[in-house]
Amino acid sequence: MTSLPIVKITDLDKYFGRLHVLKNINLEVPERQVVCLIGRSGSGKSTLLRCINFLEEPSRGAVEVDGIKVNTETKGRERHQLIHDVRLKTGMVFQEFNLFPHMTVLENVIEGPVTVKGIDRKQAIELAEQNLDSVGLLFKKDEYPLRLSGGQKQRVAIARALTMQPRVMLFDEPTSALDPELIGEVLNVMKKVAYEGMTMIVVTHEMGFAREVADRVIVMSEGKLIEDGEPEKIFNSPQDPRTESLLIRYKSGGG
Amino acid sequence: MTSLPIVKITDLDKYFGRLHVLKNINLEVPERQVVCLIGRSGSGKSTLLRCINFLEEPSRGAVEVDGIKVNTETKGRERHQLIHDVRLKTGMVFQEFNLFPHMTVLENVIEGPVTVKGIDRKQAIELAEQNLDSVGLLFKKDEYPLRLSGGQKQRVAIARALTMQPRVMLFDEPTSALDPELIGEVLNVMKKVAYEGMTMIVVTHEMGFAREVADRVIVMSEGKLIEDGEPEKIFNSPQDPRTESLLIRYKSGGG
Amino acid sequence: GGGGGGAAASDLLGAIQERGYILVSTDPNYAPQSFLNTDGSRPSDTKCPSDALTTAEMQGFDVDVAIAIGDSLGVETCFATPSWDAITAGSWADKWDVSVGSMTITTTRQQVLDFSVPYYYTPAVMAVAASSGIDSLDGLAGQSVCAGAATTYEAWLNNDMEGLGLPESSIYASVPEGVTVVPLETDQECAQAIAAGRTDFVAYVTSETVVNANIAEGMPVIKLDGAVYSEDLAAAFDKSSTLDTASLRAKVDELFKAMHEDGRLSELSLKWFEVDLTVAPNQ
Amino acid sequence: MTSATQQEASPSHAELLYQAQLRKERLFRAHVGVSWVILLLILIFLFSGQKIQIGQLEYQTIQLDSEFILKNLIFIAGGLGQTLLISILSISVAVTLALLAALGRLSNFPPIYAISAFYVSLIRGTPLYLQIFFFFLALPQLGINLSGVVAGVTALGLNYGAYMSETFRAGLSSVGKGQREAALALGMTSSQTMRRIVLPQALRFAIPPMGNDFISMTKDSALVSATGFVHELMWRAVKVGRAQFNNLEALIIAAMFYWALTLILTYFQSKLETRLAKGDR
Amino acid sequence: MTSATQQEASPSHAELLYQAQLRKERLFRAHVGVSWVILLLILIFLFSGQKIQIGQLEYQTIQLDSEFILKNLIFIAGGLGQTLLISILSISVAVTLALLAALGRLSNFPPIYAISAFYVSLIRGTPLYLQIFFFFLALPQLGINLSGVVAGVTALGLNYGAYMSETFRAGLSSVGKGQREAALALGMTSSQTMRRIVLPQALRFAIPPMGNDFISMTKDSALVSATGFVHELMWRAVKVGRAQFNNLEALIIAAMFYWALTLILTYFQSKLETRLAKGDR
Ligand SMILES: Nc1ncnc2c1ncn2[C@@H]1O[C@H](COP(=O)(O)OP(=O)(O)OP(=O)(O)O)[C@@H](O)[C@H]1O
Ligand SMILES: Nc1ncnc2c1ncn2[C@@H]1O[C@H](COP(=O)(O)OP(=O)(O)OP(=O)(O)O)[C@@H](O)[C@H]1O
Ligand SMILES: [Mg+2]
Ligand SMILES: [Mg+2]
Repeated sequence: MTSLPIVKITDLDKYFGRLHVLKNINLEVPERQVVCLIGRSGSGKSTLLRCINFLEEPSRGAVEVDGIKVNTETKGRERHQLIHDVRLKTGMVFQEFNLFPHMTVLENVIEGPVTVKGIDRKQAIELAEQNLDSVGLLFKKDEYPLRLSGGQKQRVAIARALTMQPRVMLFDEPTSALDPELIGEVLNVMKKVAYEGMTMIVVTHEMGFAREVADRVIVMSEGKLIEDGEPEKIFNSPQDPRTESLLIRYKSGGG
Repeated sequence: MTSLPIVKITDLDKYFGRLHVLKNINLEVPERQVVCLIGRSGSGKSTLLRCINFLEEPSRGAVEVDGIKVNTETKGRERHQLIHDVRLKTGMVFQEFNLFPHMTVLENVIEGPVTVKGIDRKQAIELAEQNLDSVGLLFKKDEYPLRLSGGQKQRVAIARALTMQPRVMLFDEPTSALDPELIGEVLNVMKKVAYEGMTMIVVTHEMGFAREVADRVIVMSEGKLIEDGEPEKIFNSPQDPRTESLLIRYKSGGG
Repeated sequence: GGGGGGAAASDLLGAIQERGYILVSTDPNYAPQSFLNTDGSRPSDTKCPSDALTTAEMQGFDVDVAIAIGDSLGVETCFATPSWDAITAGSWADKWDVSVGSMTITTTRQQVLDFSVPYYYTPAVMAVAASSGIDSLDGLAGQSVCAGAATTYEAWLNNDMEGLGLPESSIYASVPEGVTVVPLETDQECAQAIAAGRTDFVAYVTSETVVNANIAEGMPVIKLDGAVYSEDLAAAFDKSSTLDTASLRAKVDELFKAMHEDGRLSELSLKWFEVDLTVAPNQ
Repeated sequence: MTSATQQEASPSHAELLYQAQLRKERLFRAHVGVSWVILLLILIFLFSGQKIQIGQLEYQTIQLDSEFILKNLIFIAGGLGQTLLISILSISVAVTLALLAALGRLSNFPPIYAISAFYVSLIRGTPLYLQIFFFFLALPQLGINLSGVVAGVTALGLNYGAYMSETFRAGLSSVGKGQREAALALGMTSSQTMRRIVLPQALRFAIPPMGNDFISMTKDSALVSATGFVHELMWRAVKVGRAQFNNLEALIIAAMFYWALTLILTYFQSKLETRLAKGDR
Repeated sequence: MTSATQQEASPSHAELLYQAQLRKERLFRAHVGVSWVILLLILIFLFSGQKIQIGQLEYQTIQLDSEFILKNLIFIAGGLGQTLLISILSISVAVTLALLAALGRLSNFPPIYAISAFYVSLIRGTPLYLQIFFFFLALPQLGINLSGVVAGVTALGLNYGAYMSETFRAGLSSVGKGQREAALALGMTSSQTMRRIVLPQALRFAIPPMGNDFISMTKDSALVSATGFVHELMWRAVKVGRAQFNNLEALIIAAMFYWALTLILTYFQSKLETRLAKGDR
């Protein structure tokens, strides 16, 4: 690993009630790396991702994003502020898009810059239009999300996250709620983002994408990182029998 | 075509406002046939399917299911009654599952037999349990839909439709809201239903399923049926250039 | 519900005698004229409709007068308690037979109601907050004065002689200059507002009996000497009744005259008011 | 397959079908309009004092004193301003309190939660009349002497605030978790998330019950006149009605103004509903 | 990667964290309970008649006449039955009408649609007081002579029905199209779909505003006593309060009963909410 880690997770544990969902996770992601996170349903992929921007509170351990470190000892106002800073450094794209239905596409995209960063509205619109253009949806800017196809919604969600100019993008199965036909357009946008040098952590079932774009694939199982390496290595010579069975499933399951 | 047509669509047109969505459709499906309907987004696949059980009112033309014929001339009470009869002959599985969230899995499945057919509750439960068992979800019968995975939801939806003992099953992209990992389980259930001799019309992007299970593939484009034939024929030597480009898309898009 | 109806007779008196009870409306907002007897319970052998009150559940001067009416007709007396508005508006739809509720005879009310002869007379007086230091009507010039909304007291304060509807001879004083009128729901609220320490107004006008009761209750008010006017209070009948009320009115008039004469009314007045209010003031 | 006997429908056919559809919608609206007019006429007839004969039976409809109505219309209308003023003031107080109470119910700081819940329970639990009475006649005993209007508006605002907070609570719970998370992930503070994302969506479901509250507030504002210094619509109607023994006529005059207010409010409500539903249909 | 310095947490550690979580929840509930008690004590203190001295200022809290309260408690309580009876009758009428009106608004038969809309508009547009007055004293002019209770219940039911129908309408529109379609596809008639699928889900959103209506109905039932033959809680309180110059005490007695009713209704409401939310969380 060549450059400084931009995301660093240390000794992270997460419980839901009695359920131990993440078990002593340690992970460093250097800048500009594209990491794909794979694993069975329920293995804790989403929870790990959501711990990075504190949509879930880790039960124990530290998360550091671009030098901002939050651990179990950080409390009160300071914690609040640091979590806010971490969220500014990270952009997230959800499986269910979560566009704001009461705002047009453009309003969705400028909402963050204007409300959170206090950027001038005009400037925000410029920035937003650039990003909408780069996901190929500038012509839909005045539509309401309801009128978009799933693929279009997801591309807007990506543009919305990008317009906040985050250091790291987190994707949680961004294509799995889409018709296969529409998956391609979203993956293409993600590729573009990756090639422009964004650090990305992507939970995905898209093996083609992982193979082609990822610098690194991490396999999760029952709350632990069981395998970690270059895509070719993981796909061609998995070390763990669980990885093997996972890959077989993907091959038979997908269309 | 060897046996009597169980679904027969004649000169069907459908408009949404000024938009001509289905253009003079003629189609016969014989009993026990499994038909896959493919086509680009917006080509009218869902609308055609929904015209068969009158979730959409055809603007013109006739639909006949198992001898019950409804056309533009059928009006008033008679039409009402006939549509009801048609719906009893057809079972539908939606992309978004549409399970009833306020009922448990078992309640979802017996709702139709008990409320619509007036079957004795005990008998309905027996029937429901058989069908839940055959989709592998008997152990979830007392859960609420919210607690199920997408694949499980869809299998319950299939069990719900089957428990009404329809003559024809209509599937509208039953796997496209699912994680690839979960698609397999639903396709397996659908295969099982097909092999038991059910007449099925399936809108799907799952080419593997079409190839393996379908007796016939129909390609739609801009509201018309542009190609119709055995899967091998359609996939290997498509006649229409639009079919060709559609198949290329599927190959590149899917995982 | 309701009273009348039932009988096929077209005469109210006949109907009352046939059904065996008379249904009297009264407003139990005022002690000692008419208020609830919270200790009384409904007798088991009563003829009163289930939603009407019986003589055991009500008490007061008006109540005793009403009972006397029932007794003289040889029927049981029962009470309905509609809002004062519903009584004074007329058009009772035969839901009760007569009002015995210290109603002042006014010319406007006479448009919709028929009145008996008066059964007693009360002077209207001005009560002032003890803390105000005011001791005469003139001292109230430019002040705010309270009265029950839509009462004769409010009409007098507003110099609305038509609304007041009393003969010149019963009016003894005119309103002080520049008075602001504050109408509250009932005159009871006027007294209570002063007792609660509100300073929106310094005085209120109402009947002497009410002021006496207020003072007896220990409210910090004093009564100004001299009545401002006098009211003739009578029983009332609905002009729009579908049954003929003439014979009942005649009976009630006859009874009141007899009770004035034989001192029964004076006795009741002394019992409830501790003064005799049954003599017309200008007599 | 039966052979396709018919070519694709000509564009004019599509147009015809579309026009037929539009015609149908226009017809529906027209029929509804006509039905309304008929209902209104029936209502007016009911109060016309007309005699009608059905077979043997003779009916007399309700007779109103039109002279009284004409004479007092203007006087009663004079209360409209006060009614509006009190309603607007009270509803502003109510909406503010309702919002605070609804948010308080989401708080995880126990005293805030308890105060919100206590407020809603106590105020919904006791009659508005007592509350007005309390502010007007009991608070002075504590040395707090509010004027009639202030006491009335405070009581009305507190009262409606408690009821409305329940409506808000239902609205807030109708907004999915994903919306909050998306906003937080963008770096919004919880108050920004509430203000910009959750509330506007919660309003969608809260609008019809809130419309109810606004509309009934216009009528409950009459209770404030019990404090003696407010002469709004109802007070004036009752006053002239009592004085001239035309309660029904007077109330009907007031009712006409209230109805007009309601129609205006309903109009804005449905505008707002459509607007908030924009992203929804 | 930093080397894993720590082995997987021991099971007892998971248990500890879980217990801590549970403790936190229990603590929250306890704190809320304590806060409630404190607020209640403050309320009681406010009416205790105690003198308090803060620096120079001397305050006297509100003094209640406890003798009056004891003497009249039972009498006022005697109105509870009537209050309950009228509330229950009226709410039944209201819910029925509300449902019909809300469904009418979905009808595509113009007269039905128009009647529903007209009903809601007219009734919401005019004061409840007029409506009761109308049913009791004006209808007899048309030969329809209703008893006090019947007139009152009819008016109250009509009135609340109109308001509630708006709440239902909002609830109905919150149920997705997919639910209706799934039911129709199963062969359900539209009335079965409504009854079995749409209504139960619509109720989820309608429950809190409906709770509001139930609760305020218990108080508005007092208006029926204006007709003269109904002696419920509020009527009794006002009459003994006025006659004996203890309005505040009398109203507070009534308020305590209303509050108790409200607490009971709220309890059932939250039970119902939890039940209807079963499939939802
Ligand atoms: N809010 C929650 N409360 C309780 N348990 C939860 C919660 N969220 C997730 N879990 C549980 O935590 C475990 C990990 O869930 P997570 O969503 O992280 O898995 P995942 O790997 O993302 O799975 P999938 O591929 O299905 O999205 C699962 O067992 C899940 O049931
Ligand atoms: N309710 C509606 N109102 C107006 N237009 C509609 C409606 N439903 C569908 N359409 C339009 O009809 C056309 C056909 O839609 P349909 O849903 O049948 O396509 P589809 O082949 O199922 O597409 P997809 O693969 O995206 O589901 C599209 O142009 C769509 O926009
Ligand atoms: Mg996940
Ligand atoms: Mg479709």
